[in-house]
Amino acid sequence: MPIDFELSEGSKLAQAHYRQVAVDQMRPISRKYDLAEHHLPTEWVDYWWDEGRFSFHDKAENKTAPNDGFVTVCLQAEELCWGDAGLYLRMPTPALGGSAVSSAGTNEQREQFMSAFREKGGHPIWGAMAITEPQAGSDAAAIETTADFDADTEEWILNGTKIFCTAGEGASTADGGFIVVWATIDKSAGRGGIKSFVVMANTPGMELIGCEKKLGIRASDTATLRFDNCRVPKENLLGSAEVRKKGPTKTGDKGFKGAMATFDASRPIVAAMATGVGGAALDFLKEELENQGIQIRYDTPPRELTAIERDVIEMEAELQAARLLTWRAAWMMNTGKRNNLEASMAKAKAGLAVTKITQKTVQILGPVGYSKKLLVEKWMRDAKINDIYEGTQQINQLIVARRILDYPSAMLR
Amino acid sequence: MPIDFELSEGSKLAQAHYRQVAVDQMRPISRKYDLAEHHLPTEWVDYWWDEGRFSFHDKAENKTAPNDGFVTVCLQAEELCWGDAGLYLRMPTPALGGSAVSSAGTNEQREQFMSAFREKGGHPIWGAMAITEPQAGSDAAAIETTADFDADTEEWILNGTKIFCTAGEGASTADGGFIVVWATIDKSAGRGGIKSFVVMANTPGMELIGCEKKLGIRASDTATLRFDNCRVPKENLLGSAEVRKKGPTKTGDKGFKGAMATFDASRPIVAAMATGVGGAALDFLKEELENQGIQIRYDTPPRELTAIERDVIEMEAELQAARLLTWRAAWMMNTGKRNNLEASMAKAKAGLAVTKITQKTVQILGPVGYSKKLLVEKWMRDAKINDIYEGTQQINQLIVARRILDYPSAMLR
Amino acid sequence: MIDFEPSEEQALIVETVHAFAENEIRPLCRVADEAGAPPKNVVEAAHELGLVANSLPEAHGGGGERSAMTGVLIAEELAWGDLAIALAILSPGLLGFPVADFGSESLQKEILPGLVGDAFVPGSLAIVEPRFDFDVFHPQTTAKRDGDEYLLDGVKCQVPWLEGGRHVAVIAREEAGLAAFVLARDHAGLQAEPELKMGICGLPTSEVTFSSVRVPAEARLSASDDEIRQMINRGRIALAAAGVGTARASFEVARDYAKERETFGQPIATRQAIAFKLADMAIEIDGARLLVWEAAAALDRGEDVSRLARLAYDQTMRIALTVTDGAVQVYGGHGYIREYLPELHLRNIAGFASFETLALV
Amino acid sequence: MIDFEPSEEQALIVETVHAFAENEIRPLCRVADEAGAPPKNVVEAAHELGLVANSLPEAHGGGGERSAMTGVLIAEELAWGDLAIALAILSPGLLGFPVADFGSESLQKEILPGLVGDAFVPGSLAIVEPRFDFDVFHPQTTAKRDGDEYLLDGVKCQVPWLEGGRHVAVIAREEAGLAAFVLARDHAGLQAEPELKMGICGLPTSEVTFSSVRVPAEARLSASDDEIRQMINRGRIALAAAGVGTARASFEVARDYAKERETFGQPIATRQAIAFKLADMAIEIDGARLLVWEAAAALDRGEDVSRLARLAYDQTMRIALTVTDGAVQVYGGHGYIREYLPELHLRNIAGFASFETLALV
Repeated sequence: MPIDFELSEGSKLAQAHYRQVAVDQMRPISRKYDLAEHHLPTEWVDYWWDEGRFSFHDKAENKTAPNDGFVTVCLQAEELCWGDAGLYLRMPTPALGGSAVSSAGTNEQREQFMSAFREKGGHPIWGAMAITEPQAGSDAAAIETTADFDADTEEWILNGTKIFCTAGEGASTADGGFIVVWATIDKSAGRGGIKSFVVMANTPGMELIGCEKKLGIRASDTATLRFDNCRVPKENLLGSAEVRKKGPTKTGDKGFKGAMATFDASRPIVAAMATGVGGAALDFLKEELENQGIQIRYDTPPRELTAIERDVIEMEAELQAARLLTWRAAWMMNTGKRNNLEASMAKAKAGLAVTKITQKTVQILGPVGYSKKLLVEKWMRDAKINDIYEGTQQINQLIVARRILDYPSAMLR
Repeated sequence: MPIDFELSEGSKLAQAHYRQVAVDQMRPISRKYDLAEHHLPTEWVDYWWDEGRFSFHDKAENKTAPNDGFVTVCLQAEELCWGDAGLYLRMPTPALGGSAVSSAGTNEQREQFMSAFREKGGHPIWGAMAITEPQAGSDAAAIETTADFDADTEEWILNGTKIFCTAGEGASTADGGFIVVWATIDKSAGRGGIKSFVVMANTPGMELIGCEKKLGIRASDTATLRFDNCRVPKENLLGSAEVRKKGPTKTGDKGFKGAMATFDASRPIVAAMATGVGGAALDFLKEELENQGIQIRYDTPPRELTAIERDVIEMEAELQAARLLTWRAAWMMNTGKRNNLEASMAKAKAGLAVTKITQKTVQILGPVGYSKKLLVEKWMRDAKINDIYEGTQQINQLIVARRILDYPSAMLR
Repeated sequence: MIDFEPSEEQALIVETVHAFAENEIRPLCRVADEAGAPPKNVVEAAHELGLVANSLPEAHGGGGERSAMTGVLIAEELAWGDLAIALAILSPGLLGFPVADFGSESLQKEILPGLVGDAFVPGSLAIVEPRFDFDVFHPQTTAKRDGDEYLLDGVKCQVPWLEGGRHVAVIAREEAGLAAFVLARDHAGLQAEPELKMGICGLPTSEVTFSSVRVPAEARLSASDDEIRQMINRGRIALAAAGVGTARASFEVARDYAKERETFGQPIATRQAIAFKLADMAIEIDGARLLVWEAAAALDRGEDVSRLARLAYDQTMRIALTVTDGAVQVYGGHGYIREYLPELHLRNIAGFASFETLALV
Repeated sequence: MIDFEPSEEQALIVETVHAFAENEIRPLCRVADEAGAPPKNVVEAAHELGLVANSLPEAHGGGGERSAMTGVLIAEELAWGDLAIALAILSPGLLGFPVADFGSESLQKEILPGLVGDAFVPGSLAIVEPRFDFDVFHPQTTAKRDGDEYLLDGVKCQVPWLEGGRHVAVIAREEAGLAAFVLARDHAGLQAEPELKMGICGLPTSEVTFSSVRVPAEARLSASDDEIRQMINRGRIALAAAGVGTARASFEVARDYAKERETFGQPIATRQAIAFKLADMAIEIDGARLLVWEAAAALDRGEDVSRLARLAYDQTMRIALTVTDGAVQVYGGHGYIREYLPELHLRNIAGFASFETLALV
């Protein structure tokens, strides 16, 4: 295949479909659930559970299926976050928990934990992943939550506190959902001792402490969870229980690296979410300018443009660069290439680009940009999360830097 | 005294005087000595030696003397670098070598080395300072040039190589001038062993290897010097020969810190030089725009401006912020306040601001900005040195960071 | 002669206001933001300091010591505590200064004593209009002379509208240029709708509609077009000072957090990416402050400060956004949570593109 | 379907050109810069690779394989070696492509065989004019019809003017819009003055004055206003690719230097300030390259690429300046010395604001 920038027919269909979902289902309630923080967006959750999750396949059933799967996943994320990033994160899906089960679990585990998300009917459920701890931040290796094996009952006993668990309220309280919890089974082994465990919703010993009040994505439940002698069956461990001690080779923390590899898949999606929010702001701005009779003159030299024209052109270039970097990282997933570097590049670029784009849009629109009458101010607040979660801007720069310099993490932190 | 931004009468006179010198003496030969790299700019050197260095005092003799001395020094640097930064650095003056003698020398040393610069007549001479070594870069503590004491002759014997020695050609070859050379008298003492020595021009054992071909400031002689058993009298050591070993207290490297303190005085001057070059570009640009009938509308909201107007306003703000930070650091020198933090702030800001201002000016002026028919492209090349010498951008950020965080250098490097 | 040291009197004022900001304002900034109004007792306590009253004319009970330089020093310190509460505290000046400078004797008698009295009485100034291309010097709100009266028509937004306020000043376009009027908030034809904004939520504001509002000729201030422009420049300088204060607050919390928070066994402040970001913040804040001071000094010398006010305001807007956004980054995940200050600072600063004249010096 | 992998044939071309750039171009870039001309043997050796000839029509001896995508891949690799030499090598396209696309049969016969022959024959295209507000779509050089002839008047600058060149294409304003002409470099009334520029010194250029130059009607290419615009877009995309190549070269030398250079006993690349700067460079270079590729793909699909070419060009100009300036910083004092590459890259990139159509794909 030569270099090609045309989406496949299937991808185009998906793109158009999810844009329509965004317009019909999300935008009308976008402000409502920004204001009603911590309220379940029932309309949206029910829509997605009952119809949304099947709607594209239903619609596309007679068409060619998209054969560039991961690019299409990114398009879905982009379009739905163009609709509302908070609602997107509140969708009843396996989310990051699902990615972990998919990539590190056995076939039996995939069947056991994921099938409920594929079946029609039932009530909405969520998957989630719990990594961050109050003292650990982006330093995943510093995890203090413990998992001890009780040989008598063949159960793992989890103890610790997790914060910043996206979808953690839904996943911990709606029967059938689950949370993948990172914990150490051997502190002395450092990263090598870190494993992940599936904890089903409402497992005794797991307590939902509450949800964060946030700058943006207020429709998303960012939970704090406490694990107090929370017991899960032996089979809920993802991957092997073997602890590899840190040795002179790089393979010492293979299990941990495996867990981190989940991010290689999730970062392009997060980058796509970012370009969705950035696109929402930029599309709105351009439409508003057009309504005012302001045309962007792409054929005029930069030094002849108005300040707004130059801003818009720069914003478009920044957004498109982020989008193409995202597609590249997604395309690599499709083709089985290792995309660790490219995923972090996409995430770093998209997070920063849309932070700036949405801030600039607020500024350009002046008083109306700052007012809650429009959604522009919300997009600015929502966009900022992309610079922070799934590895801050700085963490992703660090990953990129290590890769381009060919430095192990010990040489650059 | 309350907060005041009006220059004193004396300062204003100096400002106007040096602007005139820049216009009359420097600008006409600016391109000539940019092209004729490594040629002595005779017109300028002779003018300065014979008239320039006395001209302001002659002119101002019946007026109030400026009582804000260091601000006036900065104004001189700014105006003359508005004329030509390369020629400014080629002026026959004691320069940084003089600062070192002034701050670390005895009265006798000041008299011995500096008097020739104050006397009328004679031929032009230069002072210089030699710190950097091929392997050391900004890491002044890593100096490898040695000074060994010969008790028999009571001389110091210098061995080593120095690079990036501004005015080093003039100072090493014109009889009567001198170079202050940093060397270690005890490598085991680290910074504590570093001392500075005055080496008179044409001292045997000091060899001028050559001058660098540079991006800009081509009229300035940036020399490489080799010291091969170069002997200087005992009295040419500035400060004490006592070596303070690094101890648990911070005072272990007092001598070194004393030497570094020279930079607290020189950095505001370098910052002023930077604003001079930046001002040259910005003044030219504004004049050019005015000639084209383009008025900068300061009372129009940013989102209504043309791209050029907004650029110019931002450039003006950046330049003025740099200038005011520079004046603050200079004013602190006058009033005897410690200005280590503020000097580095001014230097960091000015270097970066004028790099951007001059680059933007080249871009805005398009083909004429890039052509050697005008001086704009030269100002861009000249400006960049301010981001590099006297501590790169990064070194000054480091100094500022340590101060605001109250971290010793070991905690942040 | 160049001098960067506040006078002894100014230094004392700064010290007092800073202590107030630290002890009274800062602890309640989150409460004010979530409640959508400033804490009443804080605003009243600030009023007792006489920060605005000191600058109003002695003839009407004020201190008679108007100084833009002192004004910017105060604005920075108050905003260091919290921008929204600072603007609430300074709001009497929005009405008091225009009336003191350009009001008729009777208007001054009617309004100024209230502003300097024992109780806190907020002021309002209506300038901004709800359009993306709003230009402060070209409002679409119109004033038409009709016999002994003026007819006002138009819509204003971001008008500070605190509880207990009685009058509002408004800038409109007359045929000859800009004109300013003062009228009662309950004047017939004037309608105020509370607004929701991204930030400065602790300062209640309204969208104010003027539908064929009739005011007597004496409601018109004597300010000429040029004088109103200078008034707006005063606003820009005051706001820029408040922006510097907000940025400084943001920098300081980020710095302190960076020294406390550890990853890989080291405070994050020991990493260059964080340390250099903090260094840049410190440099840019100082640079912007000096631009503000220079503009204030020029104001006090009575010069046209259009250019200097623009430089100071734009620079502050730019650097304050970089600083507050950077502080969110330094805080990482916690920067996004409404328990910590960076997100509040970022939201407050994000509005600077339209904060025309939410304060005056 | 989205795909980011060059075809096998393209990959082979990239490999070949990269090897050429590494072994032949890069070692001589400093020499070319100081000499003000490209090394003759390098340009000739490059000509033997047929990089331009392959894209010219088969009917006149070319390879007939025109592809903007292949063109940008080549331009990036050549410019990775050196921008000025790359532009010299590509210069036959400046004349060849317009003539191939829009020249009369006789003009094609006159010019194209020379460009694809054994010897290297450079081309020239005169577009830019020496004014700060020059707009490529509104040249002040005019073409007036006068019977069977055209009268050309105006001044062009930054016209590639290599030794051995015979013809120059020129863009002028006709009443109806843009028009392009081809004439001999020694045509009466045409005067060329060598120029000095800050950078790309290895590409000799001239200021070319047209004083009442009379050319026959067949000297006018058939290109319409729209077609000339698209030609200029082709130039922007080609140049953007070259900018990406320059930035990549700058990034790579900075990265390597940062790993070698030690301070305080550690490579400077281990410091976050340096490492993050390098990471940002890598990210931005890749982002800009993808914009260039997207624009090239659209060109090959025959679309109007005004918007995409603008995005790609502006983004490249921005990020390449940041990258090359950053590389100078990484090098510290050595970055300022003409012994090392960063200052050369910075000077070359600084001209991108006016490098309209110094190359075509």
